[in-house]
Amino acid sequence: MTLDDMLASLFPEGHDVRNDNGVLLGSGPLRGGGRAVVIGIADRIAVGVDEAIRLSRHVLNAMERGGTGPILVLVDSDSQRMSKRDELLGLNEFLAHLAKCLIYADMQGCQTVGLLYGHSAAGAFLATALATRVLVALPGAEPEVMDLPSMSKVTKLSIDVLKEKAKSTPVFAPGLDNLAQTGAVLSTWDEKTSLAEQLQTLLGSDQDGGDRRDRLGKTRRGRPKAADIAERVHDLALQSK
Amino acid sequence: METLSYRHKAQERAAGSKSLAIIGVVASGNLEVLVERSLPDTECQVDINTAAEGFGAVWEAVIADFVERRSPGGLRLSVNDGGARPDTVALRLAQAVRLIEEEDR
Amino acid sequence: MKSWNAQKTTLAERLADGRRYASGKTIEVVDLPNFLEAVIRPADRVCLEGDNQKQADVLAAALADVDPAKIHDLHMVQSGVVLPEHLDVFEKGIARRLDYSYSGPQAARVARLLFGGKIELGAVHTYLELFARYFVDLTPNVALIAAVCADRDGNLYTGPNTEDTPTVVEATTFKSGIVVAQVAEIVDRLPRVDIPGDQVHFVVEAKKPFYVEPLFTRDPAAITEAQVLTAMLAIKGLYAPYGIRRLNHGIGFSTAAIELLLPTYGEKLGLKGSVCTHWALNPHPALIPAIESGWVEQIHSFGSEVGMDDYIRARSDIYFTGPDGSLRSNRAFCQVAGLYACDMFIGSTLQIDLLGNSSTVTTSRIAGFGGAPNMGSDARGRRHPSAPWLQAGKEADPDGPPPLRRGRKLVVQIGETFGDKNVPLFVEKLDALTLAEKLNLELAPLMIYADDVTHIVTEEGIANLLLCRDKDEREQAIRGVAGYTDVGRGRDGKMVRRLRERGVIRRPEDLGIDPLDADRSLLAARSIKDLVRWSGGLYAPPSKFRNW
Amino acid sequence: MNARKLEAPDLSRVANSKTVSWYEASARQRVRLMLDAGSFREFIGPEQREQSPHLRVFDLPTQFDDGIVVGRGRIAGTPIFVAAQEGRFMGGAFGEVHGAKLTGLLRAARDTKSVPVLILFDTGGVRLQEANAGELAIAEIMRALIEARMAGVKIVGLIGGRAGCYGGGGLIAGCCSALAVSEQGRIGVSGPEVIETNRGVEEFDSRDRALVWRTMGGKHRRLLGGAEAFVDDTIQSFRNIALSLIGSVPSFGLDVLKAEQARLEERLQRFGTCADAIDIWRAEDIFDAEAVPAISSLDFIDLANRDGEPRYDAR
Repeated sequence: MTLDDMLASLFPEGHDVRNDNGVLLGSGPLRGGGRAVVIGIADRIAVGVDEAIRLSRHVLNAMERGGTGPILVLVDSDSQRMSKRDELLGLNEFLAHLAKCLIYADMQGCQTVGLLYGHSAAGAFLATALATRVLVALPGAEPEVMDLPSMSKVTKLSIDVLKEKAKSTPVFAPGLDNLAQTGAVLSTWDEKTSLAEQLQTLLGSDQDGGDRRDRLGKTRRGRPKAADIAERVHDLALQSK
Repeated sequence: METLSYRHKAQERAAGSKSLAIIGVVASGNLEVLVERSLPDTECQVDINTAAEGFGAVWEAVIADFVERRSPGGLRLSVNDGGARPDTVALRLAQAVRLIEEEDR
Repeated sequence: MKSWNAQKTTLAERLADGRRYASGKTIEVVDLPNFLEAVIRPADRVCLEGDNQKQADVLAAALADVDPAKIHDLHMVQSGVVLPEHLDVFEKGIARRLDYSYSGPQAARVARLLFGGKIELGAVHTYLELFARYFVDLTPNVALIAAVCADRDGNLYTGPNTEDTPTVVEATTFKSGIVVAQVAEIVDRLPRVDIPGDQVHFVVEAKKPFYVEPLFTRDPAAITEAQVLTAMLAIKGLYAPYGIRRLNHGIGFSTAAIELLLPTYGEKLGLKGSVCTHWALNPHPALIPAIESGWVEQIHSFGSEVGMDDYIRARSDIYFTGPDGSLRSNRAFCQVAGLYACDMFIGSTLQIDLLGNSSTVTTSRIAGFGGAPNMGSDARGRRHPSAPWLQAGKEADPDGPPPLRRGRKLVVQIGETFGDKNVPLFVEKLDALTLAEKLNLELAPLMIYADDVTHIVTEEGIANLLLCRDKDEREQAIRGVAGYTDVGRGRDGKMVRRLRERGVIRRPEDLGIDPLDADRSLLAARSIKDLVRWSGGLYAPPSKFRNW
Repeated sequence: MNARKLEAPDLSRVANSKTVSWYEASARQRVRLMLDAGSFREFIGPEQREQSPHLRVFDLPTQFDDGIVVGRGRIAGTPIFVAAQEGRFMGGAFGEVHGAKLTGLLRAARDTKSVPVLILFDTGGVRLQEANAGELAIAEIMRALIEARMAGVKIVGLIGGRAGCYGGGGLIAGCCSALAVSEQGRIGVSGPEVIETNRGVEEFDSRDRALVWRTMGGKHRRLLGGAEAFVDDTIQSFRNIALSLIGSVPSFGLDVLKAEQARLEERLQRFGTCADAIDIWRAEDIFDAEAVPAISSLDFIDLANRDGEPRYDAR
């Protein structure tokens, strides 16, 4: 699905989302009333300091205006921009700041929804799609924490061997199904029906702000231990004096 | 990965009263030893999980010497090994015993 | 009529051919290949200067760039085969025969080219032997050398890394050979003259310093507890009882650990002033804390070490320096010092056999010797006495009449029973022997011969081979410190116990050392940054050693 | 600087927080020596053997605590939660269990609404062999961390280990209330080798360690504002700074985020065209910018403070 098609299906009444060299900023009217703030990354660009600062500015502007509508984060990105300049300028702070803005907004009542419609990886993934309350995907999305060639280089295992191992566990290999099993992606939307409607259903159903991804990962058998370990530590910590 | 286990009679109970100690780290050429006071006073067990396969004879020799020199009675030692050299293994085992024998501060 | 000055005539011809590319004595870098084709003749003996530290890298690149149709069958006579270009000349057919001393990074490629017949090997030498042969039967026709700067007359400042240059120039220029020097720049006035201009025929302004490998820098952060333990054993079990004042150290981490333990552990043992006062040693950064703590009286060096120049300059009471203040090193003299004027050599190796022979070659690598065997051998020509030398002689031959008894240099091999990638230090058969068989060499490339080795130190203890009375004792003494290697586990327990009772083998506990006390906190410096601090900011380590 | 003042280390084998290097210490040593003696209680300690279930797929050895120590203790009497990564086990990387322990700790801190958290970072980022679980763990940690801060909890990150603080670790660090870093400490997203592999050695020579440190190291991060405090490489210094930072950071909210936005925008505007850290330091009016990497920790702390007290209200 192209960006334009996706936006048209999300906002059939029109929108003011602009793609400026891969940085998506704007808003659009919701089916159930009100407007959604939209930020995002398009055209599979890498997310560096210059991109991140614009996205966080857009979120903060919405917060300053006292907005309470949802924030939609559309993602088709590369990984973080791997460059001397970005590291020199403190890319970790820019990405963390963007994530913080999204999480803060969500906790202040601006539900955040990530929509992964293409690729994403590593630090860019963390600062955008994974910093939302719920993440959904379109068919064909390609999340990739770590690419197999890089993994092959570090583990000194051939790509074929890695692919073979990936059949027994979703825990390391790239791909939408694997990420869904570990609990990162709540659901994959149907691109044949109205995205606006699916968004409305999602917004209506998800009222609880708690992070349920580890429970989801356990149910889907992608992350057998995370939820239980986190809960045990949580309980021990609260009991301890 | 290879799993090895050795049980020995020890001449004496390891000193001290601590029930647990841990030393080392699992890294290339290094290992961690978790030591627990959980066996009868004259028993000693060493369980090993190692990345380097086929060195059973060396482990056996290292552990026999260790039990003879340190008399770690009552101790169960569990090893996660990242392919450490035998002298490093011997050193960590000895350090683990010394650590559990120390009084709590 | 026989000409008695044919060499001078040829020299004059070559100089005339070379001057076509020169302005005065100066050659441009771009003209180098043409120039070299003009002054070098097929089958010449050529010394391309380079050892384990400095490299005439620009000249090496130019030589590898000459036309093999014009220049071929050269006989390379040089200390080091270190740069890729040193072997490119063989691959391209520019050179055919090789006599050398050290290769390091190129050791595997040397082996491949030997097997492939691209190199016709004369011999692998120690530094001193090769230098000696420069004056007997391997005198270069052409020497391509490296210096820091030159003046218009060809006077050279070779700087702290003078190393082999005076030796190479001496042999070449005074036997009617041609000397070509690469320098970083041509200046009006040199800091000092290391090589007089009338011994230098041509100078190339390379516009960059010659390459120097920081080979003698050991990061204290990489020293292990086991190395600290072996260092403690060496200090308490060898340095103290023999009272070793004049010595040389190898470049390994175990000896770096010794250097770093002197101001801490050595101080505690009260050894300051009675050991480790005079050295034949490169400017090891790891020795800075001992120097700053007042342990060291003087040091003569084979070469310099990257980043140590300012420190050396500020410590001229310790080092040999010129009127300009910078270090003057000289490999030949320092090797002689290590051979004749030191009471101890201690260094690491890769393999030791049951007799005590040791070697650093493996079947796929021919690393050469460098200078270790010069230092690590008993000097049979030595005549002056010293306490450690006499003591060692007495241990080897307790019944001989003292006035007729030779002393012995202490030649110590130090290492851990397992090295890198858990490869055992002790073996039944050296790879050097396998290699010799494979290559049909008359001699296996041994670093230190068994009859020169006096002690072996590992984390398990010290074996004093001087006290062994027969081959069996010697073998069991070696097995007795070989830890859990196959060789170590093959020991005769009873015999090892007897050797220990006699003090032939000494365990840490026999020396009052608890292996659990061997902690990195004993090191006077635990990082390169600590060394910089000890030096008062004078030591400037190369970037690859920094974490700041 | 007088080298002769440098004392030979104590020969006693009792390590103490004044002399032990943070960089060299293990995660457990750091925790033990930085907290009040005997005060530490670990949650899911190594004896529970909660190890990674995934490493065996790759025939790799596990560690009993999966490379992270979490628990509760006191620092100068103040109760705190603490998490310490072991940088030598798989580069301190986040795996499923490793990450979940920190998530659970932060969620507990959130529920207490008060107990501060110290995170002793030492990590290369996501653990490759369980990349999806590790990435998600980081996302969950970031969420839990912000929830805790919004509930009034102060979270201080301490960075000075061998592995530095890279990848997702760098993002988590950026979410903390305040950071303290030593000279050896490095903070970033893409590590030096990653940049070199992806962009070539001309872009970044990972073996040029001086370049690595002046681009990502502790001194640069402090001067740039990426860390609030710079400390000497001893456990004692980290303990002192942790205590002081817990006392000095304000609560979290929209004003903080706006201040951070302004702070980062200003940084881009002032230094966005700088090619190297030295250009940035020069632009910050540091008199002898070239000398910054070489000066001692104490001199550097003076220099950094002269340049302006760090602000605590913009992270």
